[in-house]
Amino acid sequence: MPTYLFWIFSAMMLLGGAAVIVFRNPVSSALSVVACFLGLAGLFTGLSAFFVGIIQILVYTGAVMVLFLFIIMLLDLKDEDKRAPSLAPLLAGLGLVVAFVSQLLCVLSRSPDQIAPALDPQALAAAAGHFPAGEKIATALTAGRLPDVQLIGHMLFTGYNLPLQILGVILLVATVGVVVLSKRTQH
Amino acid sequence: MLALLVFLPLAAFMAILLGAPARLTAIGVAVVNLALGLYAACTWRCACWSFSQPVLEKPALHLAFGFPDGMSVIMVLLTVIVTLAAVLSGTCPAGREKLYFGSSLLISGGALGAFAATDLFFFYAFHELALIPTFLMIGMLGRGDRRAAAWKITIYLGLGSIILLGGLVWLANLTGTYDMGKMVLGHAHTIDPAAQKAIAALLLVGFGTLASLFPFHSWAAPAYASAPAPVAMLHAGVLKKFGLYGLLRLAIPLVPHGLQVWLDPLLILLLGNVLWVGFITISQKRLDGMLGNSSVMHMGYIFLAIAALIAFPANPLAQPAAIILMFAHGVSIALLFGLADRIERSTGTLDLSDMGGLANSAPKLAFLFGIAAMAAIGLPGLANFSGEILVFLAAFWSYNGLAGLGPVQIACIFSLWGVVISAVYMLRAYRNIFQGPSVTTTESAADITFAERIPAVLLVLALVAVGLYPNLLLNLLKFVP
Amino acid sequence: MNSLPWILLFLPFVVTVVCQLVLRKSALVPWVSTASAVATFVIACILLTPSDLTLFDGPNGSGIIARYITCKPIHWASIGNFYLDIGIQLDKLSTGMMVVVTGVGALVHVFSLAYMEHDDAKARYFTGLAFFMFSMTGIVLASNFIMTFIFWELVGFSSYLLIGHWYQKESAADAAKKAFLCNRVGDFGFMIGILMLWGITGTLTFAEMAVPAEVSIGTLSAVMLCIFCGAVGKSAQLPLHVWLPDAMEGPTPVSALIHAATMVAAGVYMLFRVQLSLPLVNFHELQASTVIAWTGGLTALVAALMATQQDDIKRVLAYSTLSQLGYMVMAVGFVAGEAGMFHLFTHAWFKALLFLGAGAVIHACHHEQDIWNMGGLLKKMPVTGIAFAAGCLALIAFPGTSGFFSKELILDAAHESGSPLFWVAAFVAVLTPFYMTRLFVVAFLGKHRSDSAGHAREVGPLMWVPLALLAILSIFSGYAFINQCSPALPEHAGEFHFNTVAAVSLGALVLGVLAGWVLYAGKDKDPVRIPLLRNRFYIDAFYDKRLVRYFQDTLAAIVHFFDEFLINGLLVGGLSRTAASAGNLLRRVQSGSLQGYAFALGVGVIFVIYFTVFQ
Amino acid sequence: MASLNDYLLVSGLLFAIGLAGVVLRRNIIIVFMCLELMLSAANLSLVAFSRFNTVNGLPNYHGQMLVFFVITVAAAEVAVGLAIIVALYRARLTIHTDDLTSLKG
Repeated sequence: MPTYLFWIFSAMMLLGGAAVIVFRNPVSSALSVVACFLGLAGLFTGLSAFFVGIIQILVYTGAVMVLFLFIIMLLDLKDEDKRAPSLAPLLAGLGLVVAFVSQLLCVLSRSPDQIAPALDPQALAAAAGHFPAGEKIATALTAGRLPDVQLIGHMLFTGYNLPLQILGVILLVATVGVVVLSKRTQH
Repeated sequence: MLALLVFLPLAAFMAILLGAPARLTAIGVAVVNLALGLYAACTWRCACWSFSQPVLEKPALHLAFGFPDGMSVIMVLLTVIVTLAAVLSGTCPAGREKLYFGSSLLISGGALGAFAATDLFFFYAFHELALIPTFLMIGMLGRGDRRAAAWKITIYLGLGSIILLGGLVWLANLTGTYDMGKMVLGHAHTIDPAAQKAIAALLLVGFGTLASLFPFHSWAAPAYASAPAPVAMLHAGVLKKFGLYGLLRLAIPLVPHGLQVWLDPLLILLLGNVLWVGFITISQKRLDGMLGNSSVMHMGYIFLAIAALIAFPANPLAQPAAIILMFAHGVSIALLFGLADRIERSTGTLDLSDMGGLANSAPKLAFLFGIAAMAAIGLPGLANFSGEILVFLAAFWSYNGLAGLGPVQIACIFSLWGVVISAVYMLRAYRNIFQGPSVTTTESAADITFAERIPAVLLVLALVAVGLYPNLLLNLLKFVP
Repeated sequence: MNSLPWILLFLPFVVTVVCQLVLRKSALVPWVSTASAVATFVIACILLTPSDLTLFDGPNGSGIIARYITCKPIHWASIGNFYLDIGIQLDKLSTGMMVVVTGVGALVHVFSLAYMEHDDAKARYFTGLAFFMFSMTGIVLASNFIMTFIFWELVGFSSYLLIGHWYQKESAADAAKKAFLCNRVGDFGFMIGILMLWGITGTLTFAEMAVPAEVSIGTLSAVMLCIFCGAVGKSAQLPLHVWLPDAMEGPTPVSALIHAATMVAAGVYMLFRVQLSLPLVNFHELQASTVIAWTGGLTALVAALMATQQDDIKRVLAYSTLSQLGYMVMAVGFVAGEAGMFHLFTHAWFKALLFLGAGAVIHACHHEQDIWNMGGLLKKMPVTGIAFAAGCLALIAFPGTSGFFSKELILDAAHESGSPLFWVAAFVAVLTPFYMTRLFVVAFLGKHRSDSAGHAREVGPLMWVPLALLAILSIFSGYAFINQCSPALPEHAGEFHFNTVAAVSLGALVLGVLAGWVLYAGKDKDPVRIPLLRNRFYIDAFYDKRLVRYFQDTLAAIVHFFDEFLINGLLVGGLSRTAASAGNLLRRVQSGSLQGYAFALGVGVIFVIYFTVFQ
Repeated sequence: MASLNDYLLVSGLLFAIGLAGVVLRRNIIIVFMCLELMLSAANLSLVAFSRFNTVNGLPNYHGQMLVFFVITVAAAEVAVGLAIIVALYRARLTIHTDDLTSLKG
């Protein structure tokens, strides 16, 4: 991905994030989050993580943020009324962020930088040997394409079977929990 | 058999929680336990009175019960007698039967377990088990300032237990075993003096707090004053003896030299119990507060016996004296608390100045309370006297008239004044409640009914039997397996 | 025959138990109790001449208890080789005392049958009497100190029961309590004495006591004083005498039995028993003896002074009892216990007579007790009056009566010791006839001064027969033959020699009677009023107001305050307050504010990063 | 082509923004959104590492596995969290954290 695209997506993401906390209206904040996540999905794509980028958009921007908006509508939230902004928490929060960012910069300035290894057709074709020949993955790799979705599926259903099952149970429990929680109590 | 004795109340507790009829179950189990206890007193040398079940391999914990000597038998006997009396007396607030009777059984089961356990861990754990329902009952069903009383007893006993735990863990570490029998047999003289001194201090403070040794006593009176009758009976009568039992069972055989270091402070503290708390008892305006303090005061005599045993290890009188007095005090204070509860139900008050002439309307109650009060005063023919006289004799065991009086004898002389003090407050209470002309609270007070008399008579019988013939208990102490 | 002493001891106990648990309020109780008292009297008389019992020679002791038998004891409590026994020691002292106890007891029982006839709670009364008989028998027969102490406490308890018989009356209830507490105070010292003596002699059994030579005189003196404390309580000597006059709140026969003839004499009996059992060369050397003698003498004096100004017939007699007990204690202090016991013996009969006579009078006058409301009773109640007069004569030591012989011996002992106490005793001998003359003249002679006295009639035979019997004994029990029953007999008992002492005592008698007659004959109200004596030297008031209220109650209040403040407030409260304030501080951290927690979390993260990455 | 540190910097900044939002905002829904931002920032780091540390010439898919799980769990968490917020709002009629201090000791 060209560097300028990286910076564009990054800027979109960071500005979206900043907008979340700046806007007073929750709906605006939610839409800012959507913008932020779109930028993030761009960054994912730039990192050749196409599947993750897609589900970032589908799940987060599509499902989660719609859920947020739905709840905001449901609760019929208005603009946050202007409370007297207390200075101390503001300063403390900002101080925290500044401390964190300075630590981050410090760490990054010390750690050796790294350039992304190439994912050109030759390298991919070389990797095809690790997969059963004739199957989709090997074929695609030999052809010089990155079969991102197939690789993730392969990994998920070979190395992460049990966690996947558990994840299913977690989702089920969450579903039941949400139903129970949102049921009005009778009294 | 012994496991049955201990687990029956606990099983009954579970059954009550699961919906068994609370009062009937509790009474039934208490009766069975009383029978078992009496049977145990006759036959405890047979093998059926021991039980051992390994629980953990490392450290080697056994859920083990047994009667290593007559002392446990007597304490178990005390527990079963008081338990039956406790579940029979007192009235349960409507709708709280499960809590009320279940807790009583749990306390009883815990006390039985603690007195019969031969494994250090369960010795401690069962006592703690019995404390939980005590707190609950005081906090939930008590009267007066029950919250504060429950908090106070919880914090005090919790703190005492933790200090005690420190001492016990130290002991277990030094001896390398949790089996109390092995501990005493194998390590009676192997603990080095410095460690003995520290352990003795921990045990004295820990067990002392549990047995309301001055100045760790101020939990007792408010707790007993606000506790429901069965809890006051069971705790003051039985559970409090655990501290003394522990001192006799563990501290004296294992850290005798350490205890000797603390002899003089102990003597001063027990005089605090007898005299200081005695004066406090005199100044009480209410019967429940008076009884609560008097139970603290009488602990002083038992500590005197323990001090006599510490000072003269060869003293044959001290241990039996302490045990008889523990039994006697347990029964008599339970009787007093049970009857005090009955008085409150008759008159609606426990304030001494609000009553008078109750004997006119309730002569049977007056008779029973009179016996209980006289027992507490130490009238011969009732069990407390048997214990007290032995305690005093034990304290003078080493005196021969050639040397002057030793510290134990001087403490004994001072604590003899306690006999006067207890007569003062008991007679004052009896005078104010029962004698003189009737007043509004007592005019139409109902006398104690036949059913209500049963627990009182049971306790009176125990008092009279031991009072008339203390050898009944002393003979149990003769056998050394 | 060996079981006879046990029957003597346990018959009243069985009767008590049966009465209390089986008969309850049945009309049989008085009769069962009386029958048991009479039966014990018979047994006591049989035991007096134990011809078919082997008398062992005692290892120690002189004369009186040189020959004794002990019954095989019951081990009441046994620990190893240590036994606390219930045993019986039969010797001249105990058998003689038993005759007094059971004799007076039986007569009082009979008298009570009539006196308490209309009482609602007479079952309780007679049960109490039976229990008292049991306890008193126990003291007398005791073979060891613990047994003495056990029954010592039990008589105190039965006395408590009987004084408080009419517990509905505030004064009776208070008097019972006071009696018990005074006795308890005495027992405090008594117990110390027993314990120390046990330590010194190594035994509790009277017959086996031996004092090691190394024990210092001072220690022994202290022991004797401690034991004497018990006698001070039970025999109501100064300063614990206050309970006895108040004990007159009990029914009058009880006063006769317990608070005149037997129980209060137990202190003297016990002291004498100890003196005999301890093989000490010379009790004169002990300072304790002097203290005992002076206590007795002063009690005799103070009580006699107080008796001169009492209006209640029973109180006069009560103070007179105190005074006579003082005589006996003084005799023991002069190591003339035989004289003391002899006086105890004669005094028991005539004081029981006086009290029962007073009881008959009170009964006849519808519970009128003030002598100034009586008068002229001799004509209305001739038998009672004459019997009472006989008792008076014995008490004032009229020559020829039993009291004369026994009192003379005590005065002899006092004279021999050369102590100034002799003159104190002589002065008491003036006071005694004075107040008794006052009592008799005011109550029995002259005209009746109230309706209740005017309607008085002679009492029935159940009452006057015991009076008559006692009157005979009062006059003649000093003479040989009857005086053989006395627990202890001095050498010249029943004989009369004219010497200084006799002259002094006769002079005192004449002086006292004359003074009494002149002052009180024909008077309608008391011509002499001495508030100090009337108010009993303010001793009771001092105890009540100062000692009990200020000292004890204030002390109790102070201690209570300190307990609340120091232990509850500072120690415990301080701990709990420290914990609470620490908790309060920490509570601020728990602000409940979400952002606060998040901020704290963030700070924590910053620190974690700092320490993991930058260190 | 951006380097690893660039990605990490961006990810860190996003995290910081999220943190600032959590600490500063009082609307609990916004706080919740900011939490999602922070999760996403972590995801970005994970994917970046996955891409920059190749295995056999391919990106390290273990890292993306983690991202996959995070996203899924986050979805469940959002569902439950929002349900709790709704319940909370019903009970207290506010979602302003200053008013929700029942846990104050």
